[in-house]
Amino acid sequence: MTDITTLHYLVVAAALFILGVIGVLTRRNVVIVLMSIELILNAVNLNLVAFSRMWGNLHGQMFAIFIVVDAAAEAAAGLGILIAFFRNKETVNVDEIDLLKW
Amino acid sequence: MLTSFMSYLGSTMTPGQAGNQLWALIYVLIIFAGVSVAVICMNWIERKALAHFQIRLGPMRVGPHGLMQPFADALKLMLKEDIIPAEADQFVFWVAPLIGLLAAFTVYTVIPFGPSQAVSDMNIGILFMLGVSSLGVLGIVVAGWASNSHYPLMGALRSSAQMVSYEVAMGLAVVSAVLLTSLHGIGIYGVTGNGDTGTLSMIGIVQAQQEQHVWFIFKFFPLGLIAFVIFAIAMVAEVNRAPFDLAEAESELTAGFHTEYSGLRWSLFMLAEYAAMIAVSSIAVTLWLGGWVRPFPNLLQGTAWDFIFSLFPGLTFLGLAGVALLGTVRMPSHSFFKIQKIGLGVFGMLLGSLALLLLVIAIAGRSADMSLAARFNEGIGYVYWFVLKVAVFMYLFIWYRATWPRYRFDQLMSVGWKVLLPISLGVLMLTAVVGVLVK
Amino acid sequence: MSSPVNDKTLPNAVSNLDLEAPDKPYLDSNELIINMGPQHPATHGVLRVILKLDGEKVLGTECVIGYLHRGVEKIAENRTYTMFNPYVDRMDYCAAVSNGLGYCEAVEKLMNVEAPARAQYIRVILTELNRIASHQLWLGTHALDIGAMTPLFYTFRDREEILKIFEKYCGARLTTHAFRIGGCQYETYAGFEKDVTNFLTFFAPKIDEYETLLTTNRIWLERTKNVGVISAKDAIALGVTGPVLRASGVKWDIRKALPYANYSKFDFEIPIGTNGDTYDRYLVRMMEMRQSMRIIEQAVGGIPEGPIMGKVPKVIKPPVGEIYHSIEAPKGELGYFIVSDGSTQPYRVRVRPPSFVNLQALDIMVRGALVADVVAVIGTIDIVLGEVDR
Amino acid sequence: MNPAINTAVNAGMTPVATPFFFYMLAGLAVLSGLAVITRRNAVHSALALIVTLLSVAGLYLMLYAPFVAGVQIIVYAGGIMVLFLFVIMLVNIDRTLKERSFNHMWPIGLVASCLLLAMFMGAFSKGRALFVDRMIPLPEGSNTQMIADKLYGQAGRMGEYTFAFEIASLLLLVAILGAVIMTKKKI
Repeated sequence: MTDITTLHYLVVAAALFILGVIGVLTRRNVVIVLMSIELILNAVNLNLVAFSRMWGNLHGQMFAIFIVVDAAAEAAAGLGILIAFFRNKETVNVDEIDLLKW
Repeated sequence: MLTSFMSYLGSTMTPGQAGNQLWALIYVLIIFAGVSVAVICMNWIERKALAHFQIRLGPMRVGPHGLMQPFADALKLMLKEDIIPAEADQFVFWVAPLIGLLAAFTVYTVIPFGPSQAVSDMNIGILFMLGVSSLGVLGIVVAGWASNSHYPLMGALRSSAQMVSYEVAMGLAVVSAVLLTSLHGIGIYGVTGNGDTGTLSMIGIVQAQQEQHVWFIFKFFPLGLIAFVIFAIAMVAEVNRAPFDLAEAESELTAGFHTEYSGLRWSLFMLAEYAAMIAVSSIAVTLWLGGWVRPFPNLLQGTAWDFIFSLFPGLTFLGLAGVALLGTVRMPSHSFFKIQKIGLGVFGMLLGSLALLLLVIAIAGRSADMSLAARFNEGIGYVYWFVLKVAVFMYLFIWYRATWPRYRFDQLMSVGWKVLLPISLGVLMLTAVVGVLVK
Repeated sequence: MSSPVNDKTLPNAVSNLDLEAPDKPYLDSNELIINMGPQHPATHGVLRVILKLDGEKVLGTECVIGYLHRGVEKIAENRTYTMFNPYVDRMDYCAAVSNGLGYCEAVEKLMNVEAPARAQYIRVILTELNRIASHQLWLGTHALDIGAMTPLFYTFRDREEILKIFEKYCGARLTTHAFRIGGCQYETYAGFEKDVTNFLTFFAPKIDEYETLLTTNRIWLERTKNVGVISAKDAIALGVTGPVLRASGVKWDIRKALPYANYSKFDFEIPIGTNGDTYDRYLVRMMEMRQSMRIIEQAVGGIPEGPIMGKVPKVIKPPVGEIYHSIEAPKGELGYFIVSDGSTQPYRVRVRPPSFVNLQALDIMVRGALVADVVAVIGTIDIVLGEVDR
Repeated sequence: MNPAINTAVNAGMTPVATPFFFYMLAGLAVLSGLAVITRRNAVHSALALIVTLLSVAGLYLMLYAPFVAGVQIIVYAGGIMVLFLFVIMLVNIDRTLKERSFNHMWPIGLVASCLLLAMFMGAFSKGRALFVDRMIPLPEGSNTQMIADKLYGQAGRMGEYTFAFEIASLLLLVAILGAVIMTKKKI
């Protein structure tokens, strides 16, 4: 086997990113959509950490940490919205979140 | 392979640091076996001690004084039918106990039983421990959900809410201990070392205590003590033990998250619970009670004191052997007790010979040179003091269980959020302020 | 809150739950319906409580009883008065002596005979001992429900001493059948008084021991204070009696109010609570144990000489008529309504069991509380399913 | 950063079987990522996501970023995923289990994603020169300390990211308040 280069990590990250995008675009369940967003964020993080290693400085890792913080905030707020929504409409399907379409 | 086996023998680093996979594997196996034995012992001791708290005898039938009871139980649990409810989520139901078990055992890779008696010394040791031990709750949550039944589901929800609320206070208490490591830079990593960097490494934390000549529990009295108490409370909640055993409250939720489990799978939950208990106690010991450091390392210095303290392991086992042999003598002289008497005698003899071995090592290794015996002796000392401190916590777990009623869910939350969290925040700030002032 | 559990097959009984509809659909508008029991560690037997939960909050309860129904009242119609006597022990098996006392006194009242003074004294001693035993059993199991394991074993250790006295007196420990219509089954054994006095000196420090474990225990206080509160008005309206009523501040004790079996001769107090919460009920029962000890102390010192059986015919045939007689059992008012048609068998026996009536208060006590409070309240009501179902 | 120091620090840590672990972790991450978006049952998705997160944490460790790995485990796997599981159990999934799990637009979404993937792959193959084929070893042993320097600064000076750190804490505060207000039944 060859050595693992930055590109290897980038490919993995790209795959995760695409999976996340597919999840966001196609799934109906909001919870899974939120989880797909986590996938996307993770892909970004992986890229950042790989670049951090490539350039030999810590900025990538710092960004990764901030993105984790952001993901925590996003999950809390997103799930809060989801619960508030579920309480009113009794559904977790994205398709049925269409009040603004009137 | 032999070379890698031999090359480590003279090393003063952990196998992980030395990059020696063979010895890392050996340590992992030793720790796995050791923890399993500890869980077995804990099982017996808990039943016996709890029984004596409650004026009962506890297990008495299987082996002398029920010594073989844990093995009998294990055998029974293994032979029991493994029931998976028809409506349960088969795969998740199957995998849930393993999550808890894996989380509980993974933690042990960074627990320092001595300066080199750990699988690896991670730079993020304490972070890793907290993170991985908090994964254990996933097993509980998922088990409760997969059982497809109301009581387990409620147990799972309780457990997750409980974990989330206690993790915060626990983390802040840990941070205030980590803060203390930065006071006199220990500089073992030396890279950024301008003297005021702390460390997250478990070994580094103990070394910081060694270097500052104080266990962190007594540092900035009473700040260290308060942080320790917060951690000691939060860790009980973290491992779901009484009085925080809401997730498996048997009088409310029958058995909580493991209501539907039986046989081997149930015993895996128990194994994980006890392993997690030992793991969190190890964190407490490492952070506040000086880890492997023997008591009064600075007050009672010198080779003579070293020698005296190195006798402790042997003397402990000698004491245990004495108790066992006393039990043999006190056993009624009826033919019914003959086998039990012989068994207890043999057990006592085993303990006694172990004690003699330890004493011989202690005497042989008293010289300060780096002979194998001396190094061995040193290692035994480290592990002994570490295990002894952990054992105190294990006893406390039993004591709590015998003494206190169970908290109610909302009270548990209010204790976590309204009492422990503000106090731990305050302690953290005060520790920082005092630390800056001292500097 | 939901689970993959199929909620469609609800028990029929739930439809009777009269729950105020939430003003709007909540997150957990699909409430969780939980069957607590009949096989559950904290329902003291085979009580089945259907809980309607919003998360952990109790929206309503419904008790389903009858799993231990043995038709005691119907059996009575096919047994002679004497033959039925042992059956009453099987109702509240934790306080068998009290049950027997109530039944015997009711029949005696119907027949217009009275037990001799010596028998009365023995009855009082045994009944009060049994009250202590019943309260001990309550305390142990109640504490266990709340999660304190240890008191159970302490109370059972001390209850054993009482059961030993029973065993020595009548040969049985639990279902004693100690009394007969018109007096007592047996004369006291030699050393009975000494045993009882010994028990009193033995037991006095033990109550303190229980109290050290619980009374000021922080978690115990948190778990019991303001839990399962029932006001005096509600308690009276629901017909609640016994310690549950007294903890709400109503000074109603049949031993004082409608004295029977010589109780008027003894000096004792009725402990009452103020808040009507679980903690007050706990305190009231603890104080009652002490008061029972006081009664026993007075009684055992003054057992008069004389016969133990009154003048009752060999075949008991009460005159035509009906009678209601109630006593203060450990759990509350235990009443017997007996209709006699003049034959050797009662025409109808109706028992007013305290547990059954007190159980009605469960719903009012736990509404809005949490699941953990339900077990605490079931424990504090002190029910015995043998008595609830009969 | 002085490479000499780095090599000295990492001297004892010779990575073992790097390609093996990389392919294992990467495969695990991608496969479980696939499971996240395909499983009908949200709890299964969440479990798969946990596996992904843990494998990504392993990849971070391989990239000599132990602190990020630790944060990943403690915040993501320990915190966020418990929250996710909690919410999944809270909301009713009985109904969603029986319904379609993909929306009407799924072919379009799939095509768009494939296009995105193609774009990525194109960028990777064309821009090979852009990604320097090198790995500068960062000192693993003092990773945490160095990140702390960046976050908090040292010797009284503000760190590079101190301000961002404060902003992040504000963001978290806002998120907490938002979540509390959102989920409270009566305010």
